[in-house]
Amino acid sequence: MNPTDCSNRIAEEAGRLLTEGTVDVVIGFEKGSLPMRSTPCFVRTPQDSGKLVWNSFCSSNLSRYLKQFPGKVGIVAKGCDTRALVELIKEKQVNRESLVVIGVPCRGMIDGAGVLERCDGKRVSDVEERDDELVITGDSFRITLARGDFLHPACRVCFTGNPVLFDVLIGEKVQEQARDCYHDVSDFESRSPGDRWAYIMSEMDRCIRCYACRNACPLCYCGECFADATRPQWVGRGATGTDTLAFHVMRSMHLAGRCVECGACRAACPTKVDIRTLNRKISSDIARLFDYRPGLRIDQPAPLSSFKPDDSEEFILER
Amino acid sequence: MDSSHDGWEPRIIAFLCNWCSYAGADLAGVGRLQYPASIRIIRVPCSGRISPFFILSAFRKGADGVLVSGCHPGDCHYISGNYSARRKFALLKGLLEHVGLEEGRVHFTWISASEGGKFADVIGRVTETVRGLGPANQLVGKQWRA
Amino acid sequence: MYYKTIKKNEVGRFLDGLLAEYTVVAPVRKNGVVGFDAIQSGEEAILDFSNTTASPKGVLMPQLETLLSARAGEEEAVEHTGMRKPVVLFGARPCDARAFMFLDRVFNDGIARDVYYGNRRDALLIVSLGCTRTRDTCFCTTTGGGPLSTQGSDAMLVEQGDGYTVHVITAGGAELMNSRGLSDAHEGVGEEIRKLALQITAEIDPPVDLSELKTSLDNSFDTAAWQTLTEKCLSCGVCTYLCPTCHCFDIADEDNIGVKVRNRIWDSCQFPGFTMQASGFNPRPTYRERHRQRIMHKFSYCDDNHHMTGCVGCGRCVLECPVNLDIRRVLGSFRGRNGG
Amino acid sequence: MTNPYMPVPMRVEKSAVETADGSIRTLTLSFARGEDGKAFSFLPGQFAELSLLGTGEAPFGIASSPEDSNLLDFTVSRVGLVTTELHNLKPGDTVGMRGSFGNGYPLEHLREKSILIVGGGFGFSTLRSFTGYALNPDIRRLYKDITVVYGARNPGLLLYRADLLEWEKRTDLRLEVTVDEADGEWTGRTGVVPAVVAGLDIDPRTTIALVCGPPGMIRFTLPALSELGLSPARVYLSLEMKMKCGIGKCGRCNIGGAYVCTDGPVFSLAELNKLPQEY
Repeated sequence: MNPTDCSNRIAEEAGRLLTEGTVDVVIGFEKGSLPMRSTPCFVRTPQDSGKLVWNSFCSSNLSRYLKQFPGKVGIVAKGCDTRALVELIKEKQVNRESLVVIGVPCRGMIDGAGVLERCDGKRVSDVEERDDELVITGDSFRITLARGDFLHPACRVCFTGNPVLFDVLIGEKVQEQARDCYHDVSDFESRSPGDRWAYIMSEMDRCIRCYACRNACPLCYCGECFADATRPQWVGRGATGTDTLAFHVMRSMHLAGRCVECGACRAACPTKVDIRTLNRKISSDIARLFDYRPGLRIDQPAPLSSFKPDDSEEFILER
Repeated sequence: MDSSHDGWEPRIIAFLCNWCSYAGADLAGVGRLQYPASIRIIRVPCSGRISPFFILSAFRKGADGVLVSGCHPGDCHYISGNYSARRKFALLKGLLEHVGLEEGRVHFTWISASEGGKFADVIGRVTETVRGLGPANQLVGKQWRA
Repeated sequence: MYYKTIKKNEVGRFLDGLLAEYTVVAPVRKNGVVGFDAIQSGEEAILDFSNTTASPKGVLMPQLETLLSARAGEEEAVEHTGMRKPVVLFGARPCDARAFMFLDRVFNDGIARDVYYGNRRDALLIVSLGCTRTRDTCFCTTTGGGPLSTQGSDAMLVEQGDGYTVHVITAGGAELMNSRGLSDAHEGVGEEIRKLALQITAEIDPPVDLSELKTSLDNSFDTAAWQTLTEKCLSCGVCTYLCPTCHCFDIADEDNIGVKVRNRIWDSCQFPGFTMQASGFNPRPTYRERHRQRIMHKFSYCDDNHHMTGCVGCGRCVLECPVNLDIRRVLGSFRGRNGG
Repeated sequence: MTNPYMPVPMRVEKSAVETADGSIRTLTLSFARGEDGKAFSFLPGQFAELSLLGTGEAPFGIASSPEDSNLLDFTVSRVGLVTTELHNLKPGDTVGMRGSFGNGYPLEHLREKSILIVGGGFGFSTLRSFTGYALNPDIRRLYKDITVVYGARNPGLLLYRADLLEWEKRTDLRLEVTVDEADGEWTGRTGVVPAVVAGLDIDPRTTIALVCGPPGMIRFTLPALSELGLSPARVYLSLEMKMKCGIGKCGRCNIGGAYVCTDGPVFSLAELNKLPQEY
């Protein structure tokens, strides 16, 4: 389904829900103020539902906003958004009955910054999506690019483009990719510890501790984050290499078995720090050791709040 | 980095669960078993109580190695404390090594109240491993800038 | 004020010359992200970029700066205010250079001069890189700047053909550019640059009258619009930490491995803890109050306290906001509104 | 160039518990170095930052009067990291101090006026400084009559008992102490501060009110004061905000364009009404 039809269907659906009073607000996307950007919006009247759009630039995870709306809420959600929803419901943060999920099958979201770089700084006036191509027109230039080359890293390995949970589905389901086997993690681990440490520390060096990764993450909803606590103060608050690494390691541990790999953290990061390698290492271990993938089934207990007598002991100091 | 470090004594933080490993350490002491004086024991109710914060904080404050020891799975005084700890440590150890922390800085083991000998043996082996690595400097807090 | 020239392929060697006497901070590309960093050799610096992701304010306001320290047992604390080795910030855009003029007012005026900022500032020379192309997020002309504005710069490079015209502006600039083998620019180059400035300025959206905006902002503090305008804000620190004029900081102490330190670190008015009181009361509890504070501080309070708008229109917050909350749209919705 | 972030060393002379539950203590500090003492001056209503390097810094109103020798009182309520460490200080220990900061009470405006001092709980510290200052013989004659209304949630939380007893006996000062809830041996007045204020009869043309206390008390005291006929220009409030630098740089303690640490902490109600209601 092309973006325009998709947008219209979503707008109709939202209009219907608001007119019937089934929901008080619909959380979705509207056209952004910059090319290749869609921005979250909160529609409360049927007349406003016309501004809802859907295209390949809706990379924010809208589940992040659910806790801001206590009443009955409609939410436009792609695959990874619904996986975050499953975890939020499992953790009793969101009540399924007060939700109407408008599911939208997703073929992966595009990182506009990458496209802009390919236009080497020239201004872009219009972007048209045609199946697997992007037609970019700007002042005195027009180029066609392959969509697949500009997907967000998380979307390249995504196997849940279709919503795992929805009340209404917009358009047909997409062809899913094969289940992700974390080749990037095993490749990274084949490098020497010293080499890995150097890479990680050079990435951490770019982190400015702005916490966009934490604040964009749907599953980072603590009232006071450990990073801001002072009694005790677990993590140094300066952007020195070791304290930054400690923050990201601890945040990843807090997301162990919960992170649905929507990539919203990396998409939000202004200096594009590769924090996903930490979360993906844990996700790969959880898949391997506990045969669990976050955000797929509400009834499946979270791995760190359950156990099996014969869990792996590969890490134990040998006898 | 020569591995001998001429008599440098590593400082290792040992989180011992009160019901098994701490009792095992006690047994080693009562039995006059010799083991290096490199460890600083912190007693905790259960290995399940250990949070990754403790381990990272220990390194940040200058520890050269961290050992976490609890009851053998099935013996936990709180039934499932070490079971959930086991999953948490499996992930944490994997993650720390993934980012490139030197092998041999973090150790997890199960020592029961009757295994005084094993306790002394583990402390000896962990100390040798850490001594071989030399002072830790990866996760230590670097406070000020010029 | 006079002009010299330098060929593009000579810039590397010129910077090596500076490296002998100065620490040189220049734009570098690391893992695909352009940012400012101290360079070891001339050719690390890049000059083909639109603007860096983060602003160069870290040169005078590091994300972490130790103010005081004392080893265990030492009574007297060491003040880390030592005189700084001279620094050249090379390749900053005119908007960033102008931002330092604003930061100077914050840290030098008022009841006390910030000695840490002051010592670094006295040792800094700024060689800016004029803009010959602009982005759709640039609005420097609205805030009193311009693509080839010399405000805040000691010298400015303007790309012309296969080289740069070096516009030497201050005595400090002259000190940098003299006796470094740069030949003088041809006659009439000043006029050329003025024409070029007009041509580039035309690319940028026409400026907005900020004094009229300040009045309507002052009258709109309690309007309901703030709620809907800021609802999508994540309360992260991207806009404040990338911003060249945002200067708020926190003072955080630590006592680690026998060393007590008092560090100054960046802070953001968008973080809840910024105004959280020990009693638990927070005058700015949600994204609405906090985002309003950022807008009011930059476009109203700074005019009252520093007689300069707290924004230079670099557009970083527009470009990098994770949810595309565009400050120009927020401001636009208040223009011509008489409040209420 | 002086470093505004460098504290001067102070010696703890005394650390006295003020409240029954031990949650509030008053530290009495002296200057460890004579020259710091000479260079230091302050007005009632000003504050200073107490500093423990390695733990942190926090702002506290100066509770003693500028006229008392060279000793400074700071009343500290144990609520966090720094305040807990301050409570652990023993006589002879050293602690850092930066300041004095802020504008203090408007002494010029108070001349030839009657002064109504209204304080609640922990907020009474700088009002104690002013009262002590005003009761000095050569200063007392500058003012007409002085009324002090001071309340706390319960008798155990009343501060500065010794001063209260001494002020009770004075004829040139009317003291009204009240508690929200009485307990066993409390024989004094019971009732909230705003109620006591409402019961006063003052000449609004010649009286100025100085008010400091928790938000709840202020919310109900201000209407009571206006009922007595006091115009906003005659009511001064000392506000509490989170502060870090104390010198108007770190950007966090503003109400509108005014920084509480430099333009305040004392504002007239008239000034506050012109500022956004965000405090």
